[in-house]
Parts: sequence; structure tokens; C-alpha cells
Amino acid sequence: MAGAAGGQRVPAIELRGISKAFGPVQANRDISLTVMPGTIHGIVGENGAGKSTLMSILYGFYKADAGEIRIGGQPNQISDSQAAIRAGIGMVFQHFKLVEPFSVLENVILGVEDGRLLRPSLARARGALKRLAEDYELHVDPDARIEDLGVGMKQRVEILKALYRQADILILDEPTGVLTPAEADHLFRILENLKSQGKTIILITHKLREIMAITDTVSVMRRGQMVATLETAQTSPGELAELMVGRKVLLHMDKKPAAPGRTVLAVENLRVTDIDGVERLRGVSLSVRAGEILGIAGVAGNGQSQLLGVLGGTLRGSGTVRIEGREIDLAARDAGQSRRAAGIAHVPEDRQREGLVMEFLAWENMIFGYHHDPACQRNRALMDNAAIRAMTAERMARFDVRPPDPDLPARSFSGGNQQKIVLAREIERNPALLIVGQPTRGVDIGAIEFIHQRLIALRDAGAAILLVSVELDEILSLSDRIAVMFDGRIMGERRPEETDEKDLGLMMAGMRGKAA
Amino acid sequence: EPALIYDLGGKFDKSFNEAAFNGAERWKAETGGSYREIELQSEAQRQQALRRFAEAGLNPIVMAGFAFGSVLEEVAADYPDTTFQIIDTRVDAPNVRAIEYSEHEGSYLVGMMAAMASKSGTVGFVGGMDIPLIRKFACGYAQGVKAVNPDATVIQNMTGTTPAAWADPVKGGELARAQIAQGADVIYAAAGSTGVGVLQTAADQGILSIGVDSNQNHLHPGQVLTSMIKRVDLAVYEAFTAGADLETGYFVLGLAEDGVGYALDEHNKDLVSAEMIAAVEEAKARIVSGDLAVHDYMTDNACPVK
Amino acid sequence: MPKWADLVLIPLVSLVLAFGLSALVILAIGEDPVAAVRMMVSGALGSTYAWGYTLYYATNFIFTGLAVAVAFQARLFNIGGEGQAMLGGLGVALICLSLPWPHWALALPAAALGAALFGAAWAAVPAWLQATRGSHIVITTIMFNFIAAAVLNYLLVNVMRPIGSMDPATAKFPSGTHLPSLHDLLAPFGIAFSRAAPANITFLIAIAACVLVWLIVWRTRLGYEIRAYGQSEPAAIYAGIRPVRIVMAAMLISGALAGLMAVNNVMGEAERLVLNAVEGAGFIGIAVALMGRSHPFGVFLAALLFGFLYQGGAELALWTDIPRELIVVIQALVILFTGALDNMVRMPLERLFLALRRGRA
Amino acid sequence: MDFATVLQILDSTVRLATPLLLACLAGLFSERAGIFDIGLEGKMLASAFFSAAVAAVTGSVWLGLGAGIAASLVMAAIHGAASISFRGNQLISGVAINFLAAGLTVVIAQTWFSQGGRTPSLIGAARFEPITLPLAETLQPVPILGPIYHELISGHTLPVYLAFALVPVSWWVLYHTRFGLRLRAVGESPEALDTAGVSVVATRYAAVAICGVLCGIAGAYLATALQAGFVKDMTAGRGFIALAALIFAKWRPWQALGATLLFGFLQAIALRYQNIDLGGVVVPVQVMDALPYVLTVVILAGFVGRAIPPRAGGEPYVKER
Ligand SMILES: Nc1ncnc2c1ncn2[C@@H]1O[C@H](COP(=O)(O)OP(=O)(O)OP(=O)(O)O)[C@@H](O)[C@H]1O
Ligand SMILES: Nc1ncnc2c1ncn2[C@@H]1O[C@H](COP(=O)(O)OP(=O)(O)OP(=O)(O)O)[C@@H](O)[C@H]1O
Ligand SMILES: [Mg+2]
Ligand SMILES: [Mg+2]
Repeated sequence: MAGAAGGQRVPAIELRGISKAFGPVQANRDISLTVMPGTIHGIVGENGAGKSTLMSILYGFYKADAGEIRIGGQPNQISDSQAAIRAGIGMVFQHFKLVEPFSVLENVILGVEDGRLLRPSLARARGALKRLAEDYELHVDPDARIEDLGVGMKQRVEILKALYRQADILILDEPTGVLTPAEADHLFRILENLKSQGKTIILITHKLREIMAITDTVSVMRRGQMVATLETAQTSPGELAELMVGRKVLLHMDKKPAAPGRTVLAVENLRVTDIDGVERLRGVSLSVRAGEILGIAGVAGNGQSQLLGVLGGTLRGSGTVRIEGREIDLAARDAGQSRRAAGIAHVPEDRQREGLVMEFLAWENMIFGYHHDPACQRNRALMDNAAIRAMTAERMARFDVRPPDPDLPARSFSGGNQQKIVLAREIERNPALLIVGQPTRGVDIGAIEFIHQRLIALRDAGAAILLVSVELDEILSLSDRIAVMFDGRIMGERRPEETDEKDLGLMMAGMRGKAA
Repeated sequence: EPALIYDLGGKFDKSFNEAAFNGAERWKAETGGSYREIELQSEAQRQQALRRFAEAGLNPIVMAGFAFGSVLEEVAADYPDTTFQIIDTRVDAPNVRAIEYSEHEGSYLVGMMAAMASKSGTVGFVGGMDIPLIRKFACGYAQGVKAVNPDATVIQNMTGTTPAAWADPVKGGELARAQIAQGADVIYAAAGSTGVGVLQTAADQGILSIGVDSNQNHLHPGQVLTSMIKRVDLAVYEAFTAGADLETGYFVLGLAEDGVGYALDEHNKDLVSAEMIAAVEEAKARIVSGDLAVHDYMTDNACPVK
Repeated sequence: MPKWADLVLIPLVSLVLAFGLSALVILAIGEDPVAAVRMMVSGALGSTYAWGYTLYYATNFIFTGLAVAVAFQARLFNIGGEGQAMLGGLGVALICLSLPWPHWALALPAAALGAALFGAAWAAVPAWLQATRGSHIVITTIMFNFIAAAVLNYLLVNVMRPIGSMDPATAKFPSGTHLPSLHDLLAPFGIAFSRAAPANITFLIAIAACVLVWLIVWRTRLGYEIRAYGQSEPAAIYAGIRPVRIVMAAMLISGALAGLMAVNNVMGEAERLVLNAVEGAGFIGIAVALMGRSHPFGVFLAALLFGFLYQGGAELALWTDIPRELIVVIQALVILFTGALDNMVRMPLERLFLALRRGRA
Repeated sequence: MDFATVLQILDSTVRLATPLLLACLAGLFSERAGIFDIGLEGKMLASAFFSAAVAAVTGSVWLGLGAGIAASLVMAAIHGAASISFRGNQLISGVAINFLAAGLTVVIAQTWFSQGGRTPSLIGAARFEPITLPLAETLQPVPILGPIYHELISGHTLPVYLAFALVPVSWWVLYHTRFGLRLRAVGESPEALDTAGVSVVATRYAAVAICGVLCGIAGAYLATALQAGFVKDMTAGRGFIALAALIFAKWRPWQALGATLLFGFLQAIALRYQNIDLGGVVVPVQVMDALPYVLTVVILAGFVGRAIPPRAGGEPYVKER
């Protein structure tokens, strides 16, 4: 155990037997954790493993159902965030907790004002921010409105908030998910700097590379439980991955070489501007042929979502998109319908937000988007619910959805099974083109294999597939060609066998490939 | 058992409905009998109340307000054994007693008093809902004012065009303020409980006011010049007393029948001089005898004086 | 928590709480709740006359309740039932007065169409503003209630009032538009129903509307899309469902249903258009839809309950000193407990069921 | 229109705007904290009744005011419980409160006073008396300014001055104090406030309580200053106009003053002139009545600048689903 190396030193944080349930979901189960002062402690685990929940309990945001917390050796109830702040804990949440229309200064002083009036607090915070900026290279305009800042800057504000509160223990929940590699490197320098000043840091991340690079110790969570705590130096990514998912991880996918046919999708000079007037796609051109998978790699937020959105019909854009030679009207009103009619199937990035109606029953979801199909209709007025139910039951069996009950609401399936429902719906259409975003996000390893096999099978059956994923492993193992997106542009294309993570990483950071 | 239905504005409007209530109460006190009553909340309830009372065998059923007219025409036929009395509009049916008042005559008298009490030569009138009936009040009043002082100015305002105008004291008060600002120093309110606001403001601002329907002199003793009383109480009292044998038909009650008049009591005796009474009594005698004809607005929807 | 508990138990417990509090209010004003309930029951259910009024009110509430419920399916909160029903009345009045209708069988479909069109038109502007400009539909429909009142007020006072009439109301509709009452409808079957009560053929239309709404919402593509949009707008967009179309469709159906109420109260009962003919039925529709869990069958039951309350309350006001407003208090408590405080009931029940399940497991 | 008439109308505007202003500021505190409140009407009505009732019984307008505020606070507490503690639907809760007040006031009034749901008329010390400001009489002869001071500025009742004073006070509280910062934060992002260690529940209850107090003053003003007693439904939609004004003002105190004065002015004009003749075109009084509502719809439609409500408004704060 990590504590062994620390000898007599008092642990900065000690959690014992923490449990927490959200209704029927046991998010944390009898968790114990010890973190020594002046170290960086990593926590890894699959989506939904309970990492954020555990940290939120430590920060007083949630109340544990059972268990004990000790800070610096002292038992501490941490009844609310105020108590956590008083105990010297600061937390940067996975989803930022900032007041958007407020200025940076106002956000920084919120909750720790120096009195009933704001003026003195604001003045003091201004000075403090200046000092922190110099000490840690954390520059932000104190008068800027949060809503005008980019994600990287917002994260800086969150860190400044914690530092302004003089946190000795800093928790960062997936801080690099939204950062470019360069920004992430900058963040890690700051963390090293903080560590050297004796601060204790807990870092949650999915990226084993980061764990290996910066942490001293690492804990692994799986399904609400703490399965191991290790010295980083004495472990390997392979071991961590295995601990995370509970069995050996297959890093390679066996597949036949692709036999690309005619061009199915041809995109030229595609542009998308969001409601804030920011151009998110800046002239993307690409093509996908029948029987091949084109993987789109990139850090989240570089236009991949917009690419999927325009192709899937949830966003409007300009440029030309041709499916089997026929041009698609990018300004159509019922875009989702016309895309489906053209033969595009779409597995969205966020199944709970877009892909499914969580309150709808499985059979209702199984025709979602295709509810105008003649097969779903009994007559001109009414839908044929019985036929849809039967069709759903059959597909659920074929896709191994558990439980295979068409009359359950989507909400009551686990994440992996929800994804299978979406895939069954889209793949069973035998589409000319399947566009798919983050197909295995939050899905356990068994289901990942199943989903990957299905995608390959669809490719082999002659469909064109456009795959967007932030998981480089997934891109590398599935794609026949890889395009890298950065800042709304395609930086370049590679064949999987002629590239590696480092090469792709540089392109994802905009430092290699086509320049502006 | 007799029944009484009040119009919108409510039983305690200190005015029209309250007069009806007082009549019923007097009958109750004198005979020890009991009666049913209901205050309407909405137009749509009129029919239900009428029918329900008729179904329950109440007789006679008295309703206070012209707005029952069209409903009664329909309902009366369905209950031939029930006698209905309606006040303020004419309904011709064998089992209906319809009573109208010569409000223009009473208003003429209080108009004279207003003109005599006014120092500024400007007097006001605040009406309730803008309907011919209220114009009739206003026209009689204006004629009375001009009879005393042909140069007098009569400022006239109506509170609104819907039944809500009967129950809006705030608006009454604001209209009174406006009239006071224009120089009025006596204001006649013929506006149901809206008039309560007029009288209140007049009293607050130290000018005189004239009440309507009931004797409202007591509301602000020494500050209400008089009230144009309309003996709705008497009509209700008599109907209740007559019971089911109530004589049906159409009746108009004026000064001659003591159906309308002006109120004189301890609250306003210091405001009303002997010569005022003399002048008013003389006019009253001439009207009763037919020497003096006060124009009734409703005969031609026009008023000879402004 | 099992589904039946959510659908039946929670409304029931909420209702019991609301009625319990109402009983306390009756006690507090020095009256006897038991006697009051007895009088309400006999006054609302004790005779065919009583039933006639109860069903008449229930008919109004079915329409406004369905109106709110349909909009709720698209997660739109239509507080504008009041104004839409007012305008529906205008539609009915225009149609009934414009032609010399020979028989009600012709006048009824025309008037129903007019009511639905006018009601839908009044819902269309808030719907369009919500769909295209994101104007909060709750506020715009409230504003449209007031504007409807002003419009109707103007028309009744200045335009539609017959010459010489003092009431702000239209002329009486011609006799060719007189709808058969339940008395007329039941007489051929040998059932003696009170002649005086206003319940009429519209009650049957209301039942048909329940069935129709059920079909639309749960059996048609449009209903499927409305429900999908109501559950999740991003998902609806993903599926190619156009939000503008759904918001418009849901609100137009909702407005048409609210407008249809006028067939009952304007054409079936008053046979002329008077001010304030709606009498708050638009607001009661909210309570009805909430209690009915936005399902037509639930709406039907809740409308009967509110019809009972309304008629029972009118009887109370007639025969006792309890003011009619007591019913408004009961309504308020029902809305409060079934609509806003349902978590107060749900939270402990959920805990109970969880404990039960754990106990069994 | 002569000067005296203009003064008259403006004077009337001030009186009519006062309850709107108080209710609008009340709504501002509540909605800025993320609690939407369409129950302003009900709170005012409850306060109007209880202030009139207590003032009538005790003969003291101050006790009446206290009772009015207390009644309004009870309503606010119900709304708070429903929307903060029990995470109910705030709109439905507001609708219920409006009904509750409309019903209860009449039922209780009838029980206590047996006057058809009214209170007895208030006299003497049971009402707020107009306050003559210093030198008002002396300065009256001064041209222009004299009458303005005497007619328009002086001679109102206490709640009027209080309402106007509350505008800068509200502004200062919202933008210059710790409480204001937290209140605005909780309406925009309750989880930010929560993670900053400040209680979301307490902050929201505080805002709802302020809303209750202000609505209480508004209701008491209606019943004990503008009128002399309570009559059924006497708020007559003022709560909704205040809500409209709040949107019009885009949830800001100074703009709230402007919006309520505008709506008060519209009411004053509609009161004074039944039908307005604009050189040939006669504007019926109903147009004036409906104008505030129409204006609100136009604003909401975004044709006159967009009104963006506080982001967390209307949504209960749910940490754990
Ligand atoms: N506020 C909440 N209410 C209900 N359930 C919740 C809540 N927050 C988390 N959960 C559930 O608790 C479990 C653990 O979630 P948690 O967010 O802690 O996971 P995580 O390990 O941080 O995952 P990720 O990597 O996706 O951030 C999940 O099943 C999740 O759905
Ligand atoms: N909100 C809910 N309502 C009802 N049942 C639920 C809910 N959330 C989860 N469950 C049940 O709990 C089980 C576990 O769900 P969870 O999302 O934790 O699965 P998981 O272990 O993460 O699986 P997967 O890897 O497929 O996502 C599910 O099978 C589901 O039946
Ligand atoms: Mg997390
Ligand atoms: Mg999962």
C-alpha cells in the first residue's frame, strides 16, 4: 500500500468505508482511500465507476450514507462544502461550477467574501489573483465574464478559485478531457509546481498516459468499489486497464483488410457556425467509400461533434455533401428525416441526450427516427405498435440486450445496453452510410468487443462508416483510414499501420499536418 | 319561502344591492320569516341561481338588477307557478312583476341640491357601467343642476363598460380626484360599490358627495350632501310580504309613488339649508303634479343638457 | 417505485391531504364538514337535476383539462385555456348568429369548428413565439388571457351587443341552434332526466374528444413525435422531428380543445355569449390535467371530480352561509398538493417502497 | 391637456404604479434567486385582506401592515416549501397560491365580518394618511416647480415613498453586497453557490421571504392606503402586470421603476379617459387595458431587445436524482 512508504507521516486524507447510493444505484460501496501529503494521487476507473461521487463526498457536495473521513489525521464530518473549504480542500469539478454571467473576480470571491459589502473583497481578490498569476503562470483577465471565456480559461478560473481559498488539498476531476495536449502539459507543470510547495493533489482521469506521467500513487475504481491502490512506478497501463474492467483487455481487433468500393460519402468545404457566431467547422472535405471505416481522431471540441451533427441532420451548415452522388440539402427543415431517407444512419455521441428518449419504452425507441417507415404503420392514421414490439423483441435478442424486454423504459437499461439498443436500431437498417460517435463511451469491455464486431461486420457487408472517437485505441484498431481534426479542420490523413499515437497526438494538437 | 338574488357587486355594496338586502331584512325582522339569498359571482350563474330557487319551490323570487332580464324571459316560462320580481328592467310574462324607477326625477332633485351647495359652480357625476340606465341618472342630475344654475358645469364620467364597473372603488376614487382637480366640489356617484370609493375620496379631499340607491349619508357624516334614494328595499319588502300572491305586471315608481327621493337625516342636516329644502320640495311638487317634466334619457337615448 | 403507485397512490394521497385540509378550513369557519359534504353530495349527485349540472361542469373541465394535458405531453404549460375558451365562445357566437340555422345537427358541427378554430388561433401566437423566438409560453399565455378578455369586452360592449340592450352580451342565438339536452337525449330510452339542467349533447362530444386525444397521443405518428419532443428536445431533433412543427401542432390541438368548451357553455347553456362565460374553467383545467396525470382517462375522472366539486360548491353557497369561494380554496389545495407538493408525498412513499423491496430482497 | 391635468394624471400614475413597483421588486428578488413566482397576485391579495381586517379590528394601520406582511409571508413560505424543499413545479405552485388567496380571503372575510367577503370600511388611524412634505404649502405658489412639488411629490402615503426608496436600496443590495452576489448567483447557477459552501436552500428562502415582505407591503398599500378596506379580488390582476413589468425591466431594479411607472401611466390614462380620440381614430378603453399585456408579449417576442431570465430560474435545484 502507498501508506507504507510514508512511515509515520500523517495522511492528508483518509477515507474509511464510504458508501453512497443514489436511489437504486450504489455509486460507492465501502470505499477506503489514503492519500499522503505532498503527493499526486491518481484515480482511474470506467465511466460510472463512482470516482466523481467519491470526490464530491470528500468535498461535502454529497453526503455519504456511511463511512468516515479524516483530514490531516483529524476526523471531519465535512457536512457541506463550506466545511471542506475550511479543511483546506479545493475541487475542480468535471462539470465546471461557475456563474456564467459573473466576472472572474465575482466567481472567485463567491462564498468567501470578506464581509457584507463587496467592494473590499473584490479589491483583495484582484491583488491575490495577480500574485497567483505570477506564481503559477495562471493568467486570466479578472474582469472578463465567464461566458466569454473558453474551456481552458474556465478551468483556470476553477483552479484559481481553489487556490484563492488557500486549498492544501486540490481535487481535479477529469481536467484534461477538454484540453489540448499543450494545455494539458501546461496544467501538469502547474500541478508539479503545486506539489513542490507541499500541496496534495488528487487527479481523476481516464488517460492512463497521464497517470503514468505525473502521479505518485494511483487508485482504481470499478463499479462503485475501490479495487486497488498502487505505486505508479510499480504498475503499467496494461495492469491498470485490467483492474479497471475486471479482466484482461484485448487491445487488438482482428479484422480482414478492407475492400473499399464506390464512394458513398463525399463532403466538400463543409462549414458550420454555432449560435455564438464561432466557426466550428472551417471547410472540411473528406470522403468515405463503401466497405471502409474512416476514423476521425481529435481532442473533444475540435469540430467532430459538428461534423456528426451536420451529417446526421441536427445542425445546419454550408458546403456540399453527397451521398452516392446525390447532393443533400443542408438547409432542409426536417433534416433528420431527409438524412435517413438518403441512407444515412446515425449513432449519436450522447445516447441519453439524443439517441434515446429515456422515458420511452424500448420498442418506442427502436423506431425512433424511423417512425415514418411504412413498416411501422397500421394504416394511414395509426401506427402498428404490435408489429413494432415484435420487431424490437427480435432485435433485442440478436443484439444481446439485457433484459430483452421491449416494454421497459430506456432509462432502466444500463449504459451498455442502451447503446446496444441504439446500434440495433441503426445497424439493422443496413444503411449505405453509418456515422457513429463515441460508440463505446461508458460501455464495459464485453460490450465494447461486441460493438466493435458489429461495426466491422457492417463494413464487411459493404457499408461506409464514419467513426468519431476520442479513444485513440479505438480509432487505431477499427479504422481503415484515419483523419485528424483540429480546430474545425482536417489536419491530415493516415493509414493506421503507418502512424502511432505520438504522430496522431501532434496532429491533434495542431502541431503537425496541414497548417491554416 | 321567498328568495332574493343580488347582482354582481354584492350584497354589501352600500348601494343598490344593499337596499334590496335591507328590505328583506326588514321583512324578516317584522314577520320572523326566513328567506333565501345568493350573491352572484358571474354572469353564467344567473340562470342556475334562478332555476335552482324555482326548482326548490321558493316563491316569490326577487332579483335585483336589469341584467337578469334576458335570463328571466327564458326561465319564467319554465316555472309558471312561481312568481318572479325583477327590478330595473321590463320583462313581460304572466308570472313576472317588473319594477322600474324614475331615477331621473330623484336625480333631478339631488342635482338641484348639488348646484345650490356648490361654491365653484362645477359639480361632478361618476357613473358605474356605461349603460342607458346610468345615463338616465346623469341626465336627470344635469337637468336639476342647470335648473338652479344654468351656467354650472357638470363633469360626467363613467367607470367602465362592463359589470366590473360596479365594483371598482379605486377607479371611483381616481375619477373623483380628477373631477376635483377640474373644480368639482360636489360629486354624485351612481356606481354601486364603486361609489364607495368616490365618497371616500370626496370626504378625504374635503368636498361634498351625493350617495345613491341606499341612504349613504352615514358613510361620512357631515360630508355626504344627500343620497338619491331608490326604494328597492320597499319593493323587496312588499314582494316578500305579498308572498306568492304578488301582483304581476309592469310598474314604474317615481316621485309620486315615493319610489325615489332624497335623503335627509341627522348626518346631513347641517349641510342642507332650509331654502334648499324649500326649493327641492317645490320642484318635487311640480314634478308630481306634472307641471315639470324631467326628461328621461331612455325615451330617446339623448339628454337635452350637457 | 411501482408504476401503479406513481399513477394512483400519489394522486390519491395528495387528494386526501387536500380534502383533509379543506375539512379543517370548513371547521375553522365554524361549519360542519360532514354536513357540508353531505350537502355537496346530494346537491351534485342526488338527483338527475344535480347530475345535469355536475356533468355540465365536468364537460367544460374535460375540454380544458385535455387542452392542458395535450400541451403537457409536449412539455408546454398552457395557462391560456381561459383565453382560448373565451375566443372559442366568440367563434361559436359568430357562427350561431351569422346564419339562420335550420337544425342543430347542422349548427353543431359548424359551431364546433368555429370554436376549435378560434381557440386554436388564440393559442397560435404564443405557440409561434415559443417555437421560433423562445418566448416563455407560460407568460405569453397569461398575457393572452388578459388580452382575450379585453378583446371580448370590446366586442361585446361595442360591436355585438344588440341595440337597446344594457348587458354586454350578444343577442340570443336562434332556436335552430338549440342543442339537445341530456333530457332530450335520454327521453327516447325512457330515462327521465331533469329538463332544467344544462348538461347536453356536448358531454358526448367531450367523451369522444377523450378517445380522440388518446388515439392521437398514443397511436399516431404526431402523438409519438409530440411525446418524444416533450421528453427530450435534443433527441427529437436527432430523430428529425421539427420542434416548431410540434410546438405549433400541440398548441393548436390544445387551443382547439379549450375553444371547444364553448360549444358546451355558450351554445349548450347560455345560448348567447356573455362576459366571463369561461368562469375560470381554463385554470381548473390545469388541476384536472395534473390530477389526471395528463392522460385522457385520468382527465375524464378528474373532470368529473371537479364537476362534482363545482356543482356541490354552488349548492353549498345556495343553501348555507359557506361562500362559494370555499370551492376555490379546495381547488387551490388540490392543485397545490397534486401539482406542486407531489414530491412531499412521493419522497416518503419512495423511501417506503425502497425499504419494502430491501426487506423482501 | 393643461398643466394641472398632466399633474393630475402623473399623480395618479404614482399612486397606481406603487403597488406594481412593490410587487415587481418582490418578483425581482425571488426570480433573481431562481424562484419563478406567478403567485405575486395571490400574496398581494392575502396581504390586502389581512391588513384591512386587522386594521379594521384594531384601528391601527401599523398592526394591519404587520398582519398583511405576515399573511404574504405565509404564502411565500408555501411557495418556498413547494419549490425549494419539495422541488415542485414553481408555476403550478404559483397558480395554486393565486387560487388559495382568492378563495381564502373571501371565505375568511365572510366568516369574520359577514359582509359578503369584504372588510368594514377603514377610517382614521386604520388607514395610511397622505404625508405633506416639508414646505409643500409654502412652495406651492412657485411656478411650475411649486405645483409639481405640492401635487406630484408631496401628499402621498408612506408606502409610496417606501416603494420608491426601495428601488435604489434593491439595486444596492443586489449589486454591492455579499447577500446580493449570492442571491444573483443562486439564480444563475445554484451548484456554483453550493460548491462555494453557501446554502442554496437558505439563500433561496431568504429571497422568497423578501418577496413575501414586499408583496405584503403592496397588498397593505392597496387595502389601507389606496382604498379603505378589502373587497373580493381587489388586486385585479396587478400581480400579473407586475410580472409583465418585471420581464419588461429584464429583472433589473431601475428598469423596474421605469416599467411600473409606464404601466401605472397607462392605467391612469385608461382611468381618466374612457375612449381616447387620436385625431379621428378612437382608441377604445379596452386597448389601454390590454396595452401592458401586449407590450409584454412584444418584449418577450424579442422585438424590443431580448429578455433573458436568470438561467436557473424555474428549475428546482436537484443534486441527487
Ligand atoms: N446526482 C446523481 N444522482 C443520481 N445518480 C448519480 C448522480 N451522480 C452520479 N450518479 C450515478 O452514480 C454512479 C457513479 O457516477 P460518478 O459520476 O461518480 O461516476 P464517474 O466514475 O465519475 O464516471 P465518469 O468517468 O463518467 O465521470 C453512476 O451510475 C451515476 O449514474
Ligand atoms: N435509473 C434507473 N432506474 C431503474 N433501474 C436502473 C436505473 N439505473 C440503473 N438501473 C439498473 O441498474 C443496473 C446497473 O446499471 P448501471 O448503469 O450501473 O450498469 P453498468 O454496470 O454500468 O453496466 P454497463 O456497463 O452496461 O453500463 C441496470 O441493469 C439497470 O437495470
Ligand atoms: Mg466523473
Ligand atoms: Mg454504466
